[in-house]
Amino acid sequence: MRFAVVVFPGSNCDRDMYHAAKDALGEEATLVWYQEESLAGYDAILIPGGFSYGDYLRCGAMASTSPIVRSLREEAENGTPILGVCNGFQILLEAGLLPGALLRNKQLKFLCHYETLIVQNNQTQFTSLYEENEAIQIPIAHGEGNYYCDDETLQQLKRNNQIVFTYQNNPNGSVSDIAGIINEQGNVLGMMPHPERATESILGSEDGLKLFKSMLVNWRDQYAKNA
Amino acid sequence: MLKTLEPSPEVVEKETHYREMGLSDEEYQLIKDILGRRPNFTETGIFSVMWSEHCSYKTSKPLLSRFPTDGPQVIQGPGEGAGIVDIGDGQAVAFKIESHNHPSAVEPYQGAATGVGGIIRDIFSMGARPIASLNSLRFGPLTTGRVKYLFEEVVHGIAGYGNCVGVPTVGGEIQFDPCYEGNPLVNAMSVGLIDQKDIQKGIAKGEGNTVLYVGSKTGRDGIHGATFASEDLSEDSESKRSNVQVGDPFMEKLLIEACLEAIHSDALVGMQDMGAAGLTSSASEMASKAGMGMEMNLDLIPQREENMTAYEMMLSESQERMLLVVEKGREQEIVDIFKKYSLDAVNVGHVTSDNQFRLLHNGEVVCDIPVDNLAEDAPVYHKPSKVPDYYKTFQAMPNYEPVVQDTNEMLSRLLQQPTIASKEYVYDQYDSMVQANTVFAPGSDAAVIRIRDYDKSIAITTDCNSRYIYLDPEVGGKIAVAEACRNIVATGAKPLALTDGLNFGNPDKPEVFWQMEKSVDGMSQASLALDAPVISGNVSLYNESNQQAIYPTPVVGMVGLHRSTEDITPSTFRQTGDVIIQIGD
Amino acid sequence: MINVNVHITLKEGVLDPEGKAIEGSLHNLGYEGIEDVRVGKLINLTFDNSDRIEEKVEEICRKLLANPVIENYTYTIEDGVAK
Amino acid sequence: MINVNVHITLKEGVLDPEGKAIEGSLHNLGYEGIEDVRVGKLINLTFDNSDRIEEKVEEICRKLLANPVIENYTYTIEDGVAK
Ligand SMILES: Nc1ncnc2c1ncn2[C@@H]1O[C@H](COP(=O)(O)OP(=O)(O)O)[C@@H](O)[C@H]1O
Repeated sequence: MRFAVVVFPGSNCDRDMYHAAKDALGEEATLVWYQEESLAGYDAILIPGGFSYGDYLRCGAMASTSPIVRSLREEAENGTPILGVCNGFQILLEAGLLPGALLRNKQLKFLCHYETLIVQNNQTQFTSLYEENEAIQIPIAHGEGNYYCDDETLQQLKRNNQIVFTYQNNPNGSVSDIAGIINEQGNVLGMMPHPERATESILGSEDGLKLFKSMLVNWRDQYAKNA
Repeated sequence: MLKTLEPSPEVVEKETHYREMGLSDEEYQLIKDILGRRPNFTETGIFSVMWSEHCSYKTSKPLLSRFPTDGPQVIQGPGEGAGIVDIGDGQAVAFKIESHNHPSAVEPYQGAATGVGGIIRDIFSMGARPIASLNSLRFGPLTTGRVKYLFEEVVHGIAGYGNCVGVPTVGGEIQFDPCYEGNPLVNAMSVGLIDQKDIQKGIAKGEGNTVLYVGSKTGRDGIHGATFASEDLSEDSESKRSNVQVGDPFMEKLLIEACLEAIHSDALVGMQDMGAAGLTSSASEMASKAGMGMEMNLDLIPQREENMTAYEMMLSESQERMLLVVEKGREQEIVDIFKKYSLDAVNVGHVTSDNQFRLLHNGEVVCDIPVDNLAEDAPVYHKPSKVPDYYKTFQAMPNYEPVVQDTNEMLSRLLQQPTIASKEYVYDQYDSMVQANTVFAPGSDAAVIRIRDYDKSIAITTDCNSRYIYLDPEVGGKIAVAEACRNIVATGAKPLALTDGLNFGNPDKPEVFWQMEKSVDGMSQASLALDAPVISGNVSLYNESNQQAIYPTPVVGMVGLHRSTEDITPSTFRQTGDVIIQIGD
Repeated sequence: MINVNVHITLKEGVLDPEGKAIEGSLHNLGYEGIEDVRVGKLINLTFDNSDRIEEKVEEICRKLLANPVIENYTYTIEDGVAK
Repeated sequence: MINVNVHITLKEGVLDPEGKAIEGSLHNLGYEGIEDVRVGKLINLTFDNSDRIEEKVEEICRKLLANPVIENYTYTIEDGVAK
């Protein structure tokens, strides 16, 4: 499986994402600089965390206007799996590929520690190896992870089962404890916690690895079907 | 073109403007002797920053030479941007600690943020990728609004900058004591990983080679900051607040990536960050170390503000700037690397063979001084030292044996002391896991970072109990080094080397100088005995407010190596029923 | 030189943690009678010509400066022509 | 109800990295002729009475809202009385 890791100026979890795909999962991964035109030909696209453009103006806002995002939209349309983590999630929201927005954490502080997430939806290509309602340990590291959307959008997310991860103990004020959501089509997942930091036992948890493994398993199934 | 009226060389001398810049009468005379004429205003400023304590260590040099600095593990001892130790497999770690006390007292967020940024630049300018940050903080008691504000903003500043540049902040220490009320301490340490073959030096070799300026434009930020950092904090420093520079961690992140790409080009000859005394120190030190001279045209310096004078440009402390020396004719190769990151690399001068530091501005030579005298010949002072009265009084007192009736109550009271209590409030705000190598985040005796692709890891800690050092600087200095070693060993690692951040009061006071001397002696003895040589460090003097000196606070930053990640030992109880053993007494 | 001031405010109903924190601090400092605090952004743009300025500013606000999911914007051009 | 708008801007000469980054993005988006971008804060305070309002606002700005080391402030009270 071929993963693309999109690197924006100021991304800083790009290598972590790369190693998760390449070393922990054992698949192919390529760092793709944001000035490149196309993301075609990859089996999955990873948008890493960090501080693209220094998080100035609004997190993810400036990155979402870069040319490569046009290609990202096309791939989203085509059904290519796309995972945005932390700043990557913020970029997907700013680009309109997922609904809602992220506000500053309610205590106005950056927070970095392990959180317990509940897998709300294990029927996605990102979460199929988790049990339903499984509690997993994944670190968070963000200052603006307070998910917000209006009521209508929230009802829609719930109706369509688009809420994939919730926090057991809401750390930042997110609406409905939301930690991660998926688009209606089911191929674009955005989440604040960092699964790529929880892919090796030496780092404290392997619970994030299952997410990447789910992507791999589903890609293989898809591949077998198409073959 | 507006021409700013600067005092003429005659007026600088007659009205003793050099004193305002921090030069003594004797130092001014020495400069005149060196030049064989009166220095102009710009040259006076340039000498004043290079000969400040911050850049020249003129007071502390005699003490620093007492530190043991050798060992088979040492690749680079004190002298360069950072020290470097061997960790096997052709790899090395570079590390250093640096203070940003006075800027943080004045504008805590930016002071702390730019402190972090500055030390990180020291690391990647050697060619090392920064892999961990630590900090050592001192504040007054958390009882006044001002102290709470300083504490919160310093922590925000460290988090704001460190998190953005993507270097995990993995440890540190904080102590609260009334002696730091008017003069908080903010020391930041950075650790970088490097392949030994990639080690860069800040050196300007090769006549005719090109000097490139990279990074943020030069503004009037922190002008005279370097001398300011060496002055006693007084009431009127409030009005100097606009001196403080603002950091741009986004720019720093771009610089890290671009510079670490540039080191792989053999067109790059040398690289140094513009730290204290900005362009002046980076340019003159690079030339002097190479035994060369340098000529720069200040009209070409990227400027953020209009009508900047030569003096302002040379003394500006604008952040996130680097100076590179590149092989003549191959500039474009390096320029292209920076362009990828949307950074301009501007040709501002060239290396000369005449050992002069020459600057042109608006078609005139505004500075022409022998570079070695500037960079290396600052006077060295041997200050008088005197045993303080308090020390004699304390030594004469009988040992204190606390009587504890209710151990539970006593334990709970101790744990409520801010200095002892959990620091989770602080380190929760730091991204301690970015780069996905953090084995032990803050909360452990020492932080542990694994070295990816190898079965090894490093342990890092900062330590200093300044109350012990105040009570007995020599014994306290030993304790500081020993504590750092214990924290390293407790994680299963062997200490490799240390960096020291010497924070003291006014060294002109013989009692303060005595504290410096004795603690350096104590640290040296422990460092020698425990085979953890000193490979880098920083000196911050004049930490006083209202004439009251802080406790002597020589912070120890130490790095150790685990031969295998199997050796990593946690400091928490694991299982009920496990046996608890106490070692030592 | 044209001076454009863009004011960006959070939409009604969107939680403003920073505003709430300031409100709390003001109460702690003893200021009474403050009913609400909202924090927004002020972005000052200097243009070197006025060519299609309003159209440009409108577009810049929509495309980059404000996020329509949570924010409103208004602006003044040059000498305070409100819009 | 008294409506107070406080504008907080960076002092001249102080680096504004956020403004610089926005400026760069606008250039990349193809907008020409933008010479400078500066970012500040807009703080809206709602008071329930006008008692000593100007004095209070002045004090609040100085003590809490603006950082006098690097920021300037101006404000308008109610119906736009500039100060
Ligand atoms: N300023 C700080 N930044 C990051 N971590 C810190 C800081 N201060 C303390 N810590 C972390 O908190 C933990 C406890 O620190 P401290 O109370 O100094 O304990 P100890 O005496 O065991 O070193 C350590 O892991 C330390 O790294």
